[in-house]
Amino acid sequence: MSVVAGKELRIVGFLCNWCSYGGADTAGVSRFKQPTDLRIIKVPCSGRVDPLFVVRALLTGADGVLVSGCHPRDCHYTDGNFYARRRLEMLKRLLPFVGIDERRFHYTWVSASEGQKWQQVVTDFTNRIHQLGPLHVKKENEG
Amino acid sequence: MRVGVFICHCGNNIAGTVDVARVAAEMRKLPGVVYATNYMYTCSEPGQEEIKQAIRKEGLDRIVVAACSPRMHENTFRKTIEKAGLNRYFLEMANIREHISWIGEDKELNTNKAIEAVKMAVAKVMNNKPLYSSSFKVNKRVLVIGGGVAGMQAALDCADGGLDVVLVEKSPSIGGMMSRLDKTFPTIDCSICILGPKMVDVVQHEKIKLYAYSEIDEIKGYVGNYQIKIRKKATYVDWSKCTGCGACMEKCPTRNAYDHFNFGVATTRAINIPFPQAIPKKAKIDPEFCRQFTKGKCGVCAKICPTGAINYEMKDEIVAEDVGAIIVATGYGLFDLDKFPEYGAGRYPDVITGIQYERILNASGPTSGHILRPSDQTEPKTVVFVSCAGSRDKSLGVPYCSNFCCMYIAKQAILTKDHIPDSQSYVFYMDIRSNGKGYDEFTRRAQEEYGAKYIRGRVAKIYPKGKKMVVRGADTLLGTQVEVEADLVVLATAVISAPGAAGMAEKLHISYDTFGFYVESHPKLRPVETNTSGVYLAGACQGPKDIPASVGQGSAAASKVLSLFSKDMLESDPAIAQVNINACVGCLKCVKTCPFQAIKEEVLRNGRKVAKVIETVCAGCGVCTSTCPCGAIQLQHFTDNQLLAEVNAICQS
Amino acid sequence: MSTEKVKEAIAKILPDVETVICYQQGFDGLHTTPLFIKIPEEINGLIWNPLCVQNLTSYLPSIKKKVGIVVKGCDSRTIVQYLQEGLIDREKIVIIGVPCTGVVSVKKVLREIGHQPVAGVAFDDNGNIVVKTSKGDRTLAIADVCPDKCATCQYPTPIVYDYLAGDPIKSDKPKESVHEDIRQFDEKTLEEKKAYWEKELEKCIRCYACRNACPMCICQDSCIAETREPHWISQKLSLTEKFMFHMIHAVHLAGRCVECGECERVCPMDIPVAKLKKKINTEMKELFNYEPGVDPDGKPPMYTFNVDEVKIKEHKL
Amino acid sequence: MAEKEYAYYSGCSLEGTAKEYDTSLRLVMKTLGVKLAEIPDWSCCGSTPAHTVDHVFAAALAARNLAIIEKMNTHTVTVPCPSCLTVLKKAHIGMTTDESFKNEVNALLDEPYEGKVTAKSSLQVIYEDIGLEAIADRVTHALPDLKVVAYYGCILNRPPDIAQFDDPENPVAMDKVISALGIEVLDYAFKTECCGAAFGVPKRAMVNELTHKILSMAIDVGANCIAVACPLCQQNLDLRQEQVNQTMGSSFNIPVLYFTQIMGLAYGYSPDDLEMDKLVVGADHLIRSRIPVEEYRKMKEAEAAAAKKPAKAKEMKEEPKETAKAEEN
Repeated sequence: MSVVAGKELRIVGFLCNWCSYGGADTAGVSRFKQPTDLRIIKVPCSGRVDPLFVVRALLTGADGVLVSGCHPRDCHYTDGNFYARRRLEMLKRLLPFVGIDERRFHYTWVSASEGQKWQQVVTDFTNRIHQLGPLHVKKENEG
Repeated sequence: MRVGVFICHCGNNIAGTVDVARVAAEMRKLPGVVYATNYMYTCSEPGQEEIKQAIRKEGLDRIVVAACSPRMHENTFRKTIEKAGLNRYFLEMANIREHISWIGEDKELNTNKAIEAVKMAVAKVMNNKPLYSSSFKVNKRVLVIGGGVAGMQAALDCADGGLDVVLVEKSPSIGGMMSRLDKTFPTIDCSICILGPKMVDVVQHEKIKLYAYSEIDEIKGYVGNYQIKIRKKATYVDWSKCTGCGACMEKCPTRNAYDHFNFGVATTRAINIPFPQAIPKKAKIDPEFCRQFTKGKCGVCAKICPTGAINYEMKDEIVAEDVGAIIVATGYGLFDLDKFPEYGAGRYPDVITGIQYERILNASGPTSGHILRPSDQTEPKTVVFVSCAGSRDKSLGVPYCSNFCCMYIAKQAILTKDHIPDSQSYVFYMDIRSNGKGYDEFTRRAQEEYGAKYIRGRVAKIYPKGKKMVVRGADTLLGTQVEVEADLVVLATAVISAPGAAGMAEKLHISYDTFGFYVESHPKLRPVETNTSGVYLAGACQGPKDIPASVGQGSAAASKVLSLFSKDMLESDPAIAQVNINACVGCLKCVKTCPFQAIKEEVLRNGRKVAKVIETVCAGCGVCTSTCPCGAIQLQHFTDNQLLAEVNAICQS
Repeated sequence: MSTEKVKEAIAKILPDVETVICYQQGFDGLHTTPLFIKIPEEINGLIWNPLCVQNLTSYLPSIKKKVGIVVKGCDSRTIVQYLQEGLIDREKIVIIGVPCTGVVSVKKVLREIGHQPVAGVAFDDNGNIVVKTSKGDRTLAIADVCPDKCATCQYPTPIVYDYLAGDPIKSDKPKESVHEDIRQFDEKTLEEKKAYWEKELEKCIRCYACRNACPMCICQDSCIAETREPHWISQKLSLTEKFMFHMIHAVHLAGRCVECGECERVCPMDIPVAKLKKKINTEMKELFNYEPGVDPDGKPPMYTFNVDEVKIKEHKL
Repeated sequence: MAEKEYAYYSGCSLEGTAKEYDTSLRLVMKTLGVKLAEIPDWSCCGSTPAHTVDHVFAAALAARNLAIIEKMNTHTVTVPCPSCLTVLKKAHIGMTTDESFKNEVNALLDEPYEGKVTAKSSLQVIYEDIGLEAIADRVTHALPDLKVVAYYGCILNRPPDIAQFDDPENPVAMDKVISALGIEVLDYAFKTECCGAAFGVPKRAMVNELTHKILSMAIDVGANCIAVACPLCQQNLDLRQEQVNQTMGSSFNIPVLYFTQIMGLAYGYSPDDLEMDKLVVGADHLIRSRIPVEEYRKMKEAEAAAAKKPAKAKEMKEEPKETAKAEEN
C-alpha cells in the first residue's frame, strides 16, 4: 500500500534543491498545512528532470506529477530551468496525444521564499488530481 | 547491502503527528534494511553516537536518517557516518519534518507518507556510490559589491585581515545612504563625521581597489575562482587628471540637473561632485542634462578645467577582475511619493520623504542645515511625520516593517525642535518599534523632552489649505478623527529592495524573495551566507536594517570570507557529472547544453570522440544527464538509477 | 532517365571518394538493397527507381572516410539534421541529389497483390508500377501505393547536394496538409487515444527494428532500452514497458525526427510508431517554428532556449 | 466611424430626481456616435437596503438585469449611476470568481447569469472607449467663464477591486474629459471626499458639515462650478447648499452640474435641452458667455495681438525651469 486508499492519490513531485525544495521547507517551517498526497523527489535543478521520469511515473502508477523549479532567470545554475521549460512544455503537449490528460502533469516555478505559494500549488494541484480521479483504474498485475 | 534506518522524533516536532515507531517497524520489513530504530533527537551527540554504534555493531554500509530537511542537517550526518568509517555519500535523508509532520494534520496519513518517504530514501541509498572530493586552489581576493556602510565595513575588515579587496560602487562616491543622513539615532552624533574617516580609510587602504561609478556586468565561475567583469561607466571626466577642485561645477551653465545625492531636494549642475566629502572627490557629467550632449555645443567645463580632464568622447570601459569570494552589500531603495495619491502623489512640494528631510536638516545640504520648506523657503512651525508610509501595507505590496523609520522619525522630531525651538512636531504612528539598545529611551525623549506629539493612527488624507497642508488621520486611542494643519509633512516612506536587485541576484545566482531582498542560507543560523557558496550578504540588501546591524553584518560577512580563505585549497563537491566512456556515443549534445561550458570533446586513443567533464568547472546541475540520450553522462548522487529507484519506490509499490 | 544521370555523377566523383552508397536490386524485383561502389565497374549494378526507399544516410555518421551518397529529397533532411547536430563533417561527404516524385511502399504493394511471390516489376510512363506474379500482371498507380510521407511531401528536391541528377521539382502539396493527420487524431477523446495506443503498442514485440532503422537513433548499442546503467525499463513484455520504450524513442527524437518513416517501414507488426514523433514535430513547429532537417544552420530546439519564450505561457492551476 | 453600441442601464434615479443626467447623457452619447440600447424589462439594481441585509438576494436583483443584458446584441452595459454600477459589478465579480455563490444566486433567478457582461460607468465609456481626441473633436462652443472642479464621490472609483477604473484616491478621468472640452479644470483635493449623503436623513448635522467642507474647498481653489457623475452627489451638493448656509453661516451659491451637462453645453445644446432648469443653484450666469469656438478663437487672437505690442521689450533669459527627474542612481 503506498497511498491511503480512498483518501489519497499518488502524486510525484520533482523539486529543484535551491528554490522549490527550499520553498517547500519554508512552507513547512511556517506550518502551512497541505494535502498529504505528494511524494517529493529532490533534484539539483529542474533542468535535471528528464521528461521521461514524468512519463515513467505516469505509466507505472502515479496519478499526477508536479515539477517545480526556480523562477526563470533565477536558476541557481543560470540556464537549467530554461531547458526544463522547453522539455516539459513539449511533454505537456505530447501527453494528451497518447491519452493522458495533460492536467495530470504540471510544472511551475516556486522560489525558496515562497512558502505560501508552495502551499497553494500543492493544494491546488492535489485538488485537481482528486477531481480527475485515479489514472490507473484497472491495475495491471505488474511490478 | 546492509541498510540502517534512523527515525528522529525531533522531540514532538515529528513524533507529534507521525507514528515514528510504526515507521521504523515498517522499515524493518524492507529487503536490505537490517536495522531500523527511532530516537528522540538523532542530531544530538548521543543520537549521532547511536548511529556510529549501529554501523559498527550491525555492520551497516548504507544509512538513512529520517528527520528534518537535509538543508538543515545533511552535513552533520555525513560527518557522523564518515567518522564511523563510511563514505559520506552513503547517507540519504528523508525529510519527514518540513515536508510531512509540520504540514499534515492527520496522523495516519502523515505516518503513511513518512513510511513512503523513508522507503524512497532506502531505495535511493541502495544505489548510492562512494564519492570523493578533490581539492582546488583558492584565489584569495574578495569582491565587495556596494560601497555603503555595510560594504565599506566588509571591505575594511577583509583588507585588514590581509586580503586583496575589489570594491565596486555604482554611484560616483562611496558612503551610500549613511552619507546622506544628518545625525544618527540614538546618539545624535553626526553621520558624516563618523562615516567620513571610514571612507578615507577605504580609499587609502593599500589592499582595497575601488571602482566608483561602476557596475557588475558579468559574474562567472564558482567559489574560489570567480571571473568578474566590471563596467566603469563613462564619467566624461578623466579621473586620473581630475583634482576635484570644483571649478567646472561652478561655471557649468546648466543649473537644473537632477540632484541624485540630495534626492531632488535641490538641483545641481550638469557636471558635478555629489557632495563635499565625496570619495573619490571627482567630477562627472550627467549627459542627460549637459548642453554639450543635449544641444551639441557648450564646452564650458572643458575650457575651465585646469588639468584638461574633460573628455566628451569617453565610453564605458569593461575591466576584468578575478576573485575567490563575493560580498553583496547593495543596500536598499525607497518608495516614491507617487505611490501615495491620497497624500498628493508628489504634487504638493511641502510633502516630502524622510530622506529628503535628512538632506534639509544636513549642514552640508542644500539649505545649509536651516529647515526651510520647499514651497516658499520659510521655516515650518508645525511638522507632521507620517510613519509606515507604505510599510506594513499589503495593498501596496509591502507587508513588512521597514525597521528603522520609527527611530529616525523620533530623531527628526528632536532635531526639528533643536533647529526651531518654537516648532511643534506631530507623529502619526501604528506602533512604535524601538527595540534596540537605548532606542526606547530615545523615542520617549522625543515625546517627553522635545514635546513631539505622538498620535496613534493612520493618515487618511493630506490636502492643501492656503499655505498649510492639512493632515487628516485617525486618533485610535481617543477614537476620533484629527486634523493637523502643518507647514511641512514628512513621510517615512517604505524601504524596498534596491533598484535592479533582482537582476543582480540573477548574475550572482542567489535567491531573492518576492520583495527583491536577498535570501540568506538560514534565517537564524546562517544569516550572512547565501545558498551559493562563496557569496555572502551584508546590510539592507537582505532586508531593511539600521546602521549598527548593517555594520555588524558587514563584519560578519568579512569574517566568513576570512575563514573561507584560511585554507589554501578548497574541497570540491563530488556530486558532479561523470562520463561512462564505454556508453558515450560522442554526439556531444551535453557540450551544447552545459550552462557552464564544463564539458568538452575528448578523442580517445582509438580515435573515438567522447565527452569529458572538466571537474572543477562542473557545478552539478544535471542538465547534461537529462540531455544525454544513452545515459552515458550521469550526475553523481542524482543518477538516473537513483532517481528511478525513488520513482519506482513510489509508483510500483 | 535519372538512372543514367546518377551513374554519370557517380563516375565523376568516384575517384575522389572511398565509396559511393546507392541502391541495387534485392532478392526480387520489388526489393532494393544498398550498394557500395568502390570501383567504376560496380556502377553498373546500380538501379534507380521508386523502389529505392531505404534511407541510406544512416550509414554516414559511422563512416570516417570520405564517401559519396545518393539521396532523395526526404533523405537529404537527415543529412541536414546530422549537420545541425554536428554528427557528420560536410567536407567528407559528396551528395548526389535526385529529385523524386514519390516512392513505393513495398508493404502496400504486397498487400495489394496478396503477398504472392513477385516475378518481376516494371514502371510505365503514366506513373504506374506493374507487378508480375504467377497469377498475372497487376498495374498499380504509384500514388496509391506510396508511403504516407510522399502524400504530403514538401521537399521532392534534396535540400543539400553537390550534384543534382535531374531538374529540381517543386512540391505541389499544400503545407498545411503535412500535420493534418496529427490534428485529426488529436481531436479524438483521451479515452479513444489511450485505447488506440494500448491496442497498437500491445502488438510490439520489442524487436527494436524501429530503433535500428532510425537514422537519428545514434545511441544504437548504448540504447537505454537495453542497459542496466541506467536501468530505465525492464525486459518484461508488458504493455507498460512497451509504452515506455516508445515514449523513450519519441522523446529522444523531440525536435530531431526528420520524418523519413524508416521506423514504420521496418516495423514487422505494422505499429504506427512514426505518429508519436510527428506529433512532437507538430508542436515544435508551433512552439519554436522549427522543422527538423530543413535548415543546415538551425538549432535543434531541445538543445537551446530563449530567455523569454514567446509561445510558452505559464500554466495556471 | 462605426457606431458603438452599449446596453444602457439608467437605473431609477435617472428616471426621477436625476432626469437631467439621463437627458444630457443621451444627447452627448448621440453626438459621440454611441448607440444606447434599452434593456427590456430591466428592474431594480439591488442597491437598496437589500445589499446590507442579504448578499445573495442583492446579487440576484443585479444579476437578473445582467442575465437580460447577456441575451442582447452587446455584452457591455454602460451605467451612469455609480451606485448601480457598483452593485452590478459586485454581483458579476462575485459570480465569476465563486462557483458556489454563482449557483446560489442563479437558484433565485428564472434565467441564469453566465458571467459574460462587462459593466462600465458612462464616464469610463466616454473616457476610455471614445477617448479624449474624439471628445475634443465634437466641441462647438467655448465656455470661457467656467472654472470647474470635478467631484467623483465615494464609489465611482472605489473599492478599486470592484471599480477597476482610474485611481481610487486621485481620479483624473472627469478632469481630463472636461479639459478636453477646452474648459478650465482646477486641481481639487476633495475629489473623493465623503459628502455624507447616505446619512441625509438620520444625521443631518454631520452631512451639513461634510458638504460644507467639500463646497468650501471648491471655492478655496477658485472654482465656480462643480462637476459630478453621480445622482446622489448632485442632489446632496446642490439641494443642500441652502441648508448648509443656514446651519453653518456660509453663503454658497455654486452650481453643481452633471459632467454630461457640461459636455452638452460645449456641444452646442441649449440649457433647455439639457434641462438645466432642474438645478436648484442656477448656472445661467456662467453660461451666458458661451460662444461658438470659431468666434472665441478669433477673439483670443485679437486679444493676443493687442497684448503683444507693449510687451515686446521683455526678453527670455533663463532656461525653462523644468527639472526633469532623472532615474535614481
